[in-house]
Amino acid sequence: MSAPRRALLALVALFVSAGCGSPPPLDKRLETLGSWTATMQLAKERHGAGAITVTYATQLRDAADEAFQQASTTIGSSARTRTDSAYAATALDSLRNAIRQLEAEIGS
Amino acid sequence: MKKWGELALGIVTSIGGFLEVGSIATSAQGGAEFGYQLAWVLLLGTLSLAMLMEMTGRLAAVSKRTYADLLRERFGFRFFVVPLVAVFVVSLLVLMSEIGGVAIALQMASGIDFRWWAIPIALLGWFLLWRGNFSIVEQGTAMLGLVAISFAVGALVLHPTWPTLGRALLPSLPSHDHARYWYLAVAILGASISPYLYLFYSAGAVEDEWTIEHLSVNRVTAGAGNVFGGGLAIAALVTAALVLAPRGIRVEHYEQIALLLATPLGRTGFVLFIATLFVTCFGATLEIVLAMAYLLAQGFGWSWSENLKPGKDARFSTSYSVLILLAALPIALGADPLSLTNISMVLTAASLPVTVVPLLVLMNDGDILSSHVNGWPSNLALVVMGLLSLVLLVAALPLQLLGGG
Amino acid sequence: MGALRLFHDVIDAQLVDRHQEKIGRVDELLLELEEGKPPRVATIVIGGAARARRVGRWMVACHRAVHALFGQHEEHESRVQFEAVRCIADTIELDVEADALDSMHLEQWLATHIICRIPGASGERK
Amino acid sequence: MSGRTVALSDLLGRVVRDADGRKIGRIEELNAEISLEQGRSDYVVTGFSVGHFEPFDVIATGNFVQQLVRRFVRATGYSRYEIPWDWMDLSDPEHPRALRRADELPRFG
Repeated sequence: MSAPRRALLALVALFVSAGCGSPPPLDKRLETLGSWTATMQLAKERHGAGAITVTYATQLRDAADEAFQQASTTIGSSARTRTDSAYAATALDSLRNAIRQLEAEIGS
Repeated sequence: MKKWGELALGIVTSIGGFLEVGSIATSAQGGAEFGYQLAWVLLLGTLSLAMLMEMTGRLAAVSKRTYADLLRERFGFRFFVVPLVAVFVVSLLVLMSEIGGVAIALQMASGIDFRWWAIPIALLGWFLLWRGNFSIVEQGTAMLGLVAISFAVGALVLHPTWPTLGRALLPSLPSHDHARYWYLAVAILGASISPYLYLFYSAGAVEDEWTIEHLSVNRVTAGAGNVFGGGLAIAALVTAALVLAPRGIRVEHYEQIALLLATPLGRTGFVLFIATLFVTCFGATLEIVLAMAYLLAQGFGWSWSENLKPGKDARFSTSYSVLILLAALPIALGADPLSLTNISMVLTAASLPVTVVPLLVLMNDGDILSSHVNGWPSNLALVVMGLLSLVLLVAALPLQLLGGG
Repeated sequence: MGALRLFHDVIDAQLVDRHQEKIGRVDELLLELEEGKPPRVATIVIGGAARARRVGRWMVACHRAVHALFGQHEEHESRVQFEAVRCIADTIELDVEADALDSMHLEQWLATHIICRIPGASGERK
Repeated sequence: MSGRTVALSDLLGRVVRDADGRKIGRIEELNAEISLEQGRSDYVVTGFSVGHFEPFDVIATGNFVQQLVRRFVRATGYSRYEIPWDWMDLSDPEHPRALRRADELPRFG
């Protein structure tokens, strides 16, 4: 098989293995949690304004819940110092509250 | 009058055909994380696509042969295997993402998990391809694709600051997250310059029996149509920049993107977004699976045409039937549509050289194009495009590692 | 039909039968060498095996594996004498019937056994 | 007496050496014409086009690269020999040899 074709195959193989990187650093984790908290708040506001359906809002809540579960089990590995853990805890708390508020909004 | 009908059709096709799961997802992620800043990449992608489609359209109109046909015949099978395998693998991944997009739209509307929708979508798509002829498939999906104009409405309602957007149409370096910025740039280019688009377009020109008189229709369709389509993608970016970025929302799941239109346009915006996602992704699904069947049939010399009854081109119709069902499986098994989309967009960008560089030879071949060969401006643009595609090939993998996912 | 460039005009060209039905491409062209005579353009070969051989051993292995996967062990290849060529232009027309060609076996098998069993498949144009 | 058969794709891209054994390029094209003999009209090969790319020869194995380079790199080192069929020895199709020295062969470009 000619050299360029072998290189192409090696490139593709590398690509497939690229999918699984190392665990993201803490600030990325906090950003993700913040993003989901903001998503919950926007969803609550939009549902209040009658813009989105309960079905859709529930799906958003489930996705946020999944992000919350995943973060709460794995964030320990990225939070080394005590201040990091403090940040992590507050981020997790604000997301949990945001989720609860959305549930209250769509529940009522 | 027939010429005007074809002109309108042409513009409609590229507007409806431009937006699909890749451009919606990458524009939304780009706008959410970098505001207006990546608009120039969308402009570059749109202009490149317009140029490539004009050329493959001219090739088909003048020679009455498709790009895949000429790729095999002019360069031999030994070379043809490379674009064949590259475009086939990449298009299959994009096809999966499109079906994922349609499934997500139906999940948001119905609450039933996207996994259950994958096979029904594939069967509906197969039915339309089996019964419908080329113009029904092309015009039907494109006409519906106009619902994507809702992104433009959403962006306008949010009163974008035009000067900032104007400046964002010029290349600029990011202030933060360099790897992520360039990763999204590559993904956006992959989403706008997809090989299946110009393979489908050149096959469409042959299906519609274009002749030399259609060169003006070709220029307008490839040019104006795509600029309109690109404009809608920029509108999606702007909407994300005005709705998601200020709130620090990053797009991690497709479901979040519906908030883009639900915010400026309320319930109608929400419904319009679901309709847009459903229609544009479904249209793209039909276009991609047909483009893959065309690639195989034209490459191996089978009989092919969406206007023939399936019995008349058995291998062609078997190909799209098998491929559309095959592509639905990963979604039915729960593959995450967003990461599938991102990877397929980056792989698309990486596969560009094998379909861009050969145009340098074909578009300057007097045997094929006689007096309609490329002028020096088109050749210059093509050389720049070829170099860009090589940069994308080299950059795609490292960026996937550093900025991906 | 004047001078012919075998790579440029013949190999990989689209082939059609008497009724302009597409019957594949020139996957290989065989030349007959005879002492003291110019090489004669003898046979057009249509078939996956000939195509695969042109790419390389790995392609031949792939080709054979895919065929074995579908339980097909014999190779469906057509060898048509070059005299059968009627006209050489963008496509090459052969004075043959599509149904008589072994390389069209898959097309015919799919058409009769699967495609035409599904409603809406038979007939000429949609 | 039917002679040996050789596949066209086995000839294309083959390195051709001249009478002195020097590499003069790769087979790019075979030109054929109709010949009427014993009531049969056959196409027979009349000549071989052998292309030579001074700087690019290493990568110019694939026909695609040849066409790309030939189209855009007229200036640098591309030249072509047109070798009549009877000056080409194909007894070993994997190592075609020209029966004349390079300077005696008609050259273009």
